[in-house]
Formats: sequence, structure tokens, C-alpha cells
Amino acid sequence: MKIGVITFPGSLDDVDAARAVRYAGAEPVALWHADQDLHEVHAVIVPGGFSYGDYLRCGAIARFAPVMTSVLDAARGGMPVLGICNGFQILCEAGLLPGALVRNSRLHFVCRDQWLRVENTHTAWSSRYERSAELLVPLKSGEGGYVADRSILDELEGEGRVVFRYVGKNPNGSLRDIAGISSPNGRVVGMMPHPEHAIDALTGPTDDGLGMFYSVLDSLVAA
Amino acid sequence: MTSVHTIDSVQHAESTPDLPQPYLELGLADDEYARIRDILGRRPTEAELAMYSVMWSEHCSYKSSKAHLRYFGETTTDEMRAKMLAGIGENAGVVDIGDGWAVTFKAESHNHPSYVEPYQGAATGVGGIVRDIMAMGARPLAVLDSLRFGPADAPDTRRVLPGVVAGIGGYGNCLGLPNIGGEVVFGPTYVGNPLVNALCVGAMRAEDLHLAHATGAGNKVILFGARTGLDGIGGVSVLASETFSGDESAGGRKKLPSVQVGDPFTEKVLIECCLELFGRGLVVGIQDLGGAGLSCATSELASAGDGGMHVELDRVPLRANGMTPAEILSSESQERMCAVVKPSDVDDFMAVCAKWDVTATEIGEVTDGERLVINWHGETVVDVPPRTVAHQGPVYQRPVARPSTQDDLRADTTQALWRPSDASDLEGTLVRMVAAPNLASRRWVTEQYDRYVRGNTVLAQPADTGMIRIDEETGRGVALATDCNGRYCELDPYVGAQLALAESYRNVAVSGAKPIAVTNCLNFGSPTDPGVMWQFSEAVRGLADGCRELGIPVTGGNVSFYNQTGDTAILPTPVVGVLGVIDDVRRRIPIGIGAEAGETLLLLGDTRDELDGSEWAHVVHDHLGGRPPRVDLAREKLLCEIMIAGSRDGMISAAHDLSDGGLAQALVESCLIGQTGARVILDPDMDFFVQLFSESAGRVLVAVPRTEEPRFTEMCTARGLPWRKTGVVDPESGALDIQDVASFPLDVLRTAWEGTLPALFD
Amino acid sequence: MARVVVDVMPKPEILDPQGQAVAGALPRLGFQGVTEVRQGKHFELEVDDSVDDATLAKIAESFLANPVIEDWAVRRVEL
Amino acid sequence: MARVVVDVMPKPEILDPQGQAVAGALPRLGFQGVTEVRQGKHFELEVDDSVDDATLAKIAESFLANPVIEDWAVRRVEL
Ligand SMILES: Nc1ncnc2c1ncn2[C@@H]1O[C@H](COP(=O)(O)OP(=O)(O)O)[C@@H](O)[C@H]1O
Ligand SMILES: [Mg+2]
Repeated sequence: MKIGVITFPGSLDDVDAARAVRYAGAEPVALWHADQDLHEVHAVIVPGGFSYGDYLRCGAIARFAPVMTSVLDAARGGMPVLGICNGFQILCEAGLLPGALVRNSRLHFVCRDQWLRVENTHTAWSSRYERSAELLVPLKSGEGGYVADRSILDELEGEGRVVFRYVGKNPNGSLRDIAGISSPNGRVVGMMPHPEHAIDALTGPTDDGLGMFYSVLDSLVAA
Repeated sequence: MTSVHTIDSVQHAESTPDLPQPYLELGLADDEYARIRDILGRRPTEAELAMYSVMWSEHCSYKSSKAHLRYFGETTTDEMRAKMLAGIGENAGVVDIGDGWAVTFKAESHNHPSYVEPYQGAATGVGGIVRDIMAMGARPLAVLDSLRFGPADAPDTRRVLPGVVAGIGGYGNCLGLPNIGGEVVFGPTYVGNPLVNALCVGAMRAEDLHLAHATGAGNKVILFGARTGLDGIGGVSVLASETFSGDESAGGRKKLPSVQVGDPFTEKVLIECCLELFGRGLVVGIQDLGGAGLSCATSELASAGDGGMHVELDRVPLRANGMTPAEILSSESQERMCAVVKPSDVDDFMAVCAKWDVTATEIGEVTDGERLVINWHGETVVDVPPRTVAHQGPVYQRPVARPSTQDDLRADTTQALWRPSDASDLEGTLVRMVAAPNLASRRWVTEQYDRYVRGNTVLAQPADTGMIRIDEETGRGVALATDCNGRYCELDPYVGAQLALAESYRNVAVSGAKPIAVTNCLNFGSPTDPGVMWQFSEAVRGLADGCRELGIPVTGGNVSFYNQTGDTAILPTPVVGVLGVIDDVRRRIPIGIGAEAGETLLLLGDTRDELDGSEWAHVVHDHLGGRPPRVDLAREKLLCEIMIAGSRDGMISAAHDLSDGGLAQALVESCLIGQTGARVILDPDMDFFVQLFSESAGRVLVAVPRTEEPRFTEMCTARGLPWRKTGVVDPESGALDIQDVASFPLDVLRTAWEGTLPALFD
Repeated sequence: MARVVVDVMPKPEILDPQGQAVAGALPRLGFQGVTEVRQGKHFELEVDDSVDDATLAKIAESFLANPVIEDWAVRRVEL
Repeated sequence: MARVVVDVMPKPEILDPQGQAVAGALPRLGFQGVTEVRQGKHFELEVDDSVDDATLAKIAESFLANPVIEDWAVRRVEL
């Protein structure tokens, strides 16, 4: 299985996403922002970082990159896409997921090990987890507060599209403690915390994040 | 404005030998100016004057410190040099860590800019040190930051600290460099003069080492990265207001701020671009542009090479209108690099830059001659022997005198101060100390730094040392710690510097890594003060002698003078960074206890009544006087060998070195970080207060699985390292119980330890 | 050539932690009487005369602001 | 009650990476003709009538802007 990992200028956690793909037993394929070609990958990860510096607004420039046009098309065709941190911001800016991410309520960048609860195990990226399982995964972002209209929040809740929720003290002011959401068909997931940094207890708090990468392989094999 | 008569060319200088020049305003002394005239055989042009003045400044020429720094070289033995691939004098030291890997690391200060504009000052400090590492051909891998501020509750600290922390995080996080450690220290002498020292470590394959040399006549000089603007040319704007330019707008620039704004995104792209250039072998020599900008890069590249250099300055891409040659040469615009490239590689070089959207411009070439010649719209504005600019600046033997107050300071010991003795006083003191700004958790700071990015961070805050994996296949990695206790240095700069070295060395060793090299960032007051120069020379001697005794070389460093407010100098603060290597990071030893059931707590080393200069004396009595703790480097070495053996044979499950705050602090941190309680029994034959709060050096608290205890203690005994069984880990109790003192519930300790910084700075 | 100013502000119903932080700090610094603060972005663009108002609106709406969370206003200013 | 607007901009000689990023992106998004962009902050304050212009200037100068690297402008707007 081939999983594409996009590199924009300013992407940082692309190497980590590729490593996580490898740990899960799949082949990571580097995708370049300026290249429309998805190189026949079966799924795509939009990684963390500060694409183009994120000076204007996180993800505001990256969503216009040529590669994103192809990702949007592929996603509409059902390809699994995971946006992590900056990737989540980009997917929201691109309109693939609803809502937006705003400055943390305490204004500072926050890097900490964060407990998450799995709320939906029916997405392409979360099927390996038990419902209500709690994962310990790094969160590291300055603009991680999820906001959306109340009607959209209600819709997300009603359709079970809140995939992960923060447990304990809300770290960034996210509405309804939302840490990650999915598209209606569960193929596209965006989340602020970093599962790719929790694949080995040597370099992360746990290996709780690996399940996400196994999940997508399951979903690809099943498809 | 570029019309001929407005340019102070070499020709013009020759024809106007007596023209008065503002060299004093530029910081040059009369005799220095005379020497420049002597070297050139004429008066310097405006551009030459700008170059010499920045390159001969204290910051670039080390004119007050050079005479002392030589001692580092003189005390480095061949054996110490064996693993050193580049040393003092290069952009950063490089050491061979085995398996074909070379590691480079260096610290730099950005103290004054961080006081003026905390966010940008600190941010550009990180940017600058990262480019130093890139100039060695290495991929930057991690940063550390060593910080000093005024008292935690001072209004100035409230202004400066949050900005500095946000700047370091803002820049470093955006570069994708994990922050793996550092220090935050509060003290009264740093009000109005904070210290912001940033350290960067990078790695490369040993064969890829790129030194800053401009060799091979005909090779092209390429400037790449950001455009050049009016940043940081505060001093040189004096020139623009002087006679030659006759340009109104230039005259108005007199009060330019010398603050630079960083653009971390440009730097990130520059890093990736450089690495691709290195990887494809397109670079003959490379130099970063930091302090003194192009003046420094061109003169250093040329003087380190085998020829001269010719530069067409009007090709430099500019960000501001009407910049003069002097301004362009002195601009400290960030995020720029200068490379020497073979003519046949220029197209490929440019293509790589285009891929990364990095502006690159060929500005000149290496020549056969021995001169650095710089043209501006067809006229020569600089024609100098580059070595005279870069390496033959003035060297001063500043007066050195031990301050007359030093004896009184040393006589004023802590013996007369009230000490807690009964259980309830000890209990209260412990909780108070844990919450003291210098001992409280640094989490408020470190949470703003990304420690995970790139997935190789094995140890980071809270830890005695930061550790990163270099090689994913073999698990080879490096550890880095920085330390300095300015109070000890004030009491005795020689011993204080050795204590800083010992602590940094020990911090690396407790993780199981083997210390192999040293860098420093020497922060002192004004070199014109003989007392400060005494502190400086003592500290340098102490550090160098200490390194020789430990057998690890100083590979580089940085000097920052003039750290003072009015006449009051900061405490001498020679920050010492030690680099260690570990063959397999999976064997690292963490701080937190309780990973294995039934661990025994052992205290290694000797505890003496050493409270002069301690955190206790500072917090409880606001007292500084007496003698610093004794330093025993042979003991530190032994301790280090024991820790490495313990790590290799899996005998140690956790370890934490004892430093500020003594055993009490180490116990609290080991419990809180491990989220596990412990039961401790102090030595009934020794004063409890001394046992808990003395800061004797050469001590480590280790947690040993019960099954390993006999083997480990036998090893210590056999090798002559004193040890004492101090307690046991107690996962059930949820408390740190110190027999006959008190039982401290962990949540009480946590509230005390973690509450302080948020209460001050949120 | 014309100068165009675009102001982008968080929508009223969106939490504005930056503005709140400013409002909270002012009394501590000794400034009374500021009851509310909102913080947004201010852009100054130099544009060719060929760029019409519709284009400017599109730049603001599709790029400078995120309409999910922000309002925007464009105005041309005299130089 | 009055509404006061404070605009804070990077000084002309100071690098403005934010503005540069916007200016660089526009042509890629298909918008031509914008030759320069600078980005700053825009504050909207609700203030009591007791707050005079001198105080507002002080708030802007000492708190909202960093005069070392930024210029600022205060204006009252009609509600
Ligand atoms: N400015 C800083 N930047 C990054 N890490 C820091 C900073 N200050 C402290 N730390 C980290 O916080 C932890 C505790 O610091 P400290 O108590 O000074 O350690 P030690 O006494 O072992 O030198 C360490 O991991 C240290 O590296
Ligand atoms: Mg330590």
C-alpha cells in the first residue's frame, strides 16, 4: 500500500508522518506541493508544520497549492485523507472539512502530551480503536482551537463526526473539546494532535497513534 | 544617487587624504583608525571604514578576550584533539561521534537585542546560531536555550521573559527544530540585562564537512536567501548622514533601530535548500551572514581561502531604496548565506534555489590576487587585504585586577545564618524551596517549545540532558546540557566555571551518554573594568584546566561583554555546554522513578556542609557570600564511568543529578516526574538540613531495580565511589515520605512546584 | 497606482482571545475606561489601477479573510 | 462611549515577512497587479468618553505597538 505524504515549503512533520506509515508496514510516497501528480497513492496525509510560514492564517496559502487540487478531487472520490495539525487547518481552509482553527485561548503555543478519547471508530483512520478508548498523543500547536457555527457543531455531533475529543482540561479552547473530525463518509479526518509522534515510546509518550495508520491500511484492504 | 561624484571610491579616497571621517562614532579608537590607514597606505573609503569598524568590534574581533581564549588551545592535548574535526575559529566545532557521523554544536548570545525587542531579539538569536551550524554543512537537529532574567516578580522580567520565550518558540518551532533543553535562571543582576544564549546542534556524514573557504580562482560567489535591507546597521547609519552621499533620505536614517526582524519560514526553506545543495555536491565553501553581514562573509571567506575575491556589490538584491555600499556591507538582514561555487555548477546551484523559491545572485568570484576588491557601479569602493579585516584586528591586553571586595565577599559565609532544624521548619523550607522561581517547574516555558518534531527526541524537558537520535538504524545519538551558576562564579570565577563544567558534564553522564566535547557562551560585564577582566580570565582558566582534567576539548564558543546596567555588571555567567554520545539511545536513563516495581534509591557521592552561594541562601536569606562548593573533577569522571557502565548493563532505571536545591529538590523532581512516591531515610549521623539542601557537587540520585542493587553497589564500592542507600520507591503512597521530617503528598508538591511560573506570567 | 486598505476582524460571535488579553491587561497597566477590545489584521496593498473593486473584494474574501470566522472591509485611500 | 481604531504597522524599513508572504502568494492564486503588501494589526476599542486622546496615544504607543519596530495610528470613528 502506498500512502502519500505532502511536503509544502514549511512542512515539518512530513518525515514523521512518513516514518509512521513505514512503522505500520506501508510505503510512504513523498508528494511535492507544486506537483499535481499523486503518484498512484492509495491515501494521503497532509502533515503538520508551518506551510509557507503560516503568517497570514494557518493553511491559507497551502490550500491553493497545485497538489491540493488533486487531493480534493481524490478525496471526493473516496480516497482516505488525514490532515494532522497544519494539515487539519489546510483541509478546513480548503473546505474539505467544516469550521476553522483559531489561536489557542491562552495565546501561547502549547506542546504537551494530551489525552484523547476516541468517539468514532467507523472512520477510515480510527477503526482499530475501541470506542471510548483513551490515547496519549502529543499536541503541539499555537492555533488549535476548533470553531464552527453551532448548527455545524450540532450536525457534526449528530452524525457522529467528532472522531476525537480532548480529555481533561481543554488545552486550547476548542469548542466542545473537539480534537478531530471527519467528513460525512468518514474517509477524510482532520485532527490537531499528532498521532505520528506517538508510534514508539522511545520518541513519543506512547505508541497509541499507530492505530490510525493500521486503520487506514485495513480500510484500503477492505475496499 | 548612484552618480559618480556621490561615491567614496578608492580613487576619491586617494585624492582626499585629509577628509575627516567619523571613525569614533563607529567605535574605532584613534590608534585603530591609524592602523587602518597604515594597512591601506591611504585613508579608508566609507565602505572600507564600515567594514573595518564592524569587523574590529568587540563582538566580531574578540579583541579583549583573544589573549585569554588562547589558553583553550594551549591546554588542548593531542588526545583531546583526536576526535575534533574542526575547532575554535571555525563557525562551529565539529566532533567525530563514530559510525561515520560528525556532530557540530555551538552557542551564541543575543542578550542586548532581546532586551530591546524580546520577541525578535530572541528569535533572531535562534536564527543566527542555526545558520552557523548550516555553514558547517550539517543539518541542524535541535536547539537549546539558556536564559537569565531579573527577579521573577520584577516588572521588567514580566515584559522580557514572555517575549523571549515566545520568540525562541516562534522561530525554532517554525524551523522544525525540537527544543531539547536549556535553563531559566532569575537573579537581581540581570534586570535590564537579560541573557539569551541559544545553542544549536547539527549532524552530517563526516566526509561532508564544509569549511568556510573561498578556494579556486574563477569560482563564483553566490549570495542567497533573503534580500538585504537596512536591518541592524544602527552604527553605520552615521556614515550615511556624513558628507559623501549628499542624499537627503540617507541623512534621515541616522536613528535607525538596530533591531532585526526574523523570518523563520525563509530560514526553514534556506535550510532545506542548503541541504540539497550540499547533498548534490554543489558547494565548495559556505559562510552564513550574521553579525557584520557581508563584510564578515566576504572577508572571512576570502581570508580563509587561497586567493582573493572580487565582488560586484550593486548586484546584491536590496529591500530598501538608496542603500549605500557601506550600508549594504554592514546590513545584518537575517536569513542569508554566501556560497562559493564552481562555474560549472552554477546552473545546477541556481536550479536548486529556484526549486525552493530562494533568491540567489552571483555577486562575484574568487580571484588569483590577494585582495578583496568590491565594486559599486563600476567604481572600486573596497580594496583591502582580507586578512587584515577578518583576522588581524586589534588585540588588547586589558588591565586585570582582582576586586578589592573579593576577600570580604568570601569571608561573608552562610555560617551565621539561621538554619531550620526541627521537622516542621524543614518541612516548611522544603515546600518553599520547591516553589522558588529558580527551582520551580519550567513547564510554562518549555510547553511553548516543540520538542517532538522530526521524531528523534529521546530526552527533553524535564530531563537533566536533552538527547536526540542521530542514526535511526543503529540508535546512535547525542546528549546535550548547558549549565552555569553565576553565584558560584561571583564567589570564585575559577571554581565557578569548573562547577558549571562539572554540572553540565554530570547532566550528560546521568543519561548514560559519554561526554566528548564542550562549548561555551561567556557572558560578562565590561572588559574595561579590570575586575570584570579578572573574572573573565579566571573563568577561562578554570574552564580550560577543567576540560584538560576531564579530557574533553572546548571546540568553540562565544563571548558577550558589556552585560551591565550602569556600573553594575551581571554575575559572571560562563554558560558551559557539554555534548555527549551514546551508542544506542534505547539505553538512555530517564529522571522519573517508578518505571520498575521495587526500585532502591541510592545517593552517589559525598555530601558536605556547602551552602554558601546556594539556592537556599538566596531564597531564604537573600544572601550571597562565602566559598562555592568544592569541585573534584576526578570524582566527576568516576561518577560518569559508573553511570555509563550502569546504563550499558541495564543496572539503573532512573537517575537525577543533584544541583541547585540539593537532595530535597532532586527527590521532589524524581517523584513528580515519575509520578511515584518514595520513602527516604536520611543519615541519622548528619545534620538533616545539610543533607537536604547542601549543594555539594559530584552527586547523583539513582534508582536501581532491587535485583541489580548488589551488583551496582559492589561496582561502586570496588571503584571507590561513595554511595548510601537513601530509600525506596513507593508506588502506593502517593507521597514523598522523609522519615523524621515529614510526609509530603505528591499533589501538594506538584501544586508548589508547578504553580509558580504560571502565577507570575500568565 | 492606488493604496488599498483591507481590515479583517474576527466575527462578533467568535471568541477573540487576543482582544480579550489586551482588554484584560489595560487596567493592570493603569489604563481605565476601555470596555472592549477586538484585534484583527490590517493590510496595506499597493495596486495597479487595473485592479478593480470586484477583484479586491475577491482577494479579501477568498484569501485575506476566512469568512467562516472573519469579517472584512476594503477601502481605497488617497496617497 | 466611543469607538476607537488603532492600526499598528511594521515600520517601512523593517522586514515584514507576513506582508511578503501575502504578496508572494497573490500571483500564484491568479491575482495580478498587487505590487506590495504590508501586514499589521487592527484594534477596535470601545472606550468611555472620559478617555482622552492623549491617553489613547499612550495606550497605542506603550502597549499596542512596539515603537522600536512599529508605527501606529489612532482614530475615533462614529458609531
Ligand atoms: N529555557 C529553556 N529552554 C528549554 N528547556 C529548558 C529551559 N529551561 C529549563 N529547561 C529544561 O527544564 C528542565 C529542568 O531544568 P533545570 O532544573 O535547570 O535542569 P538541571 O538542573 O538538570 O540543569 C531541563 O530539562 C531543562 O533542559
Ligand atoms: Mg541536572
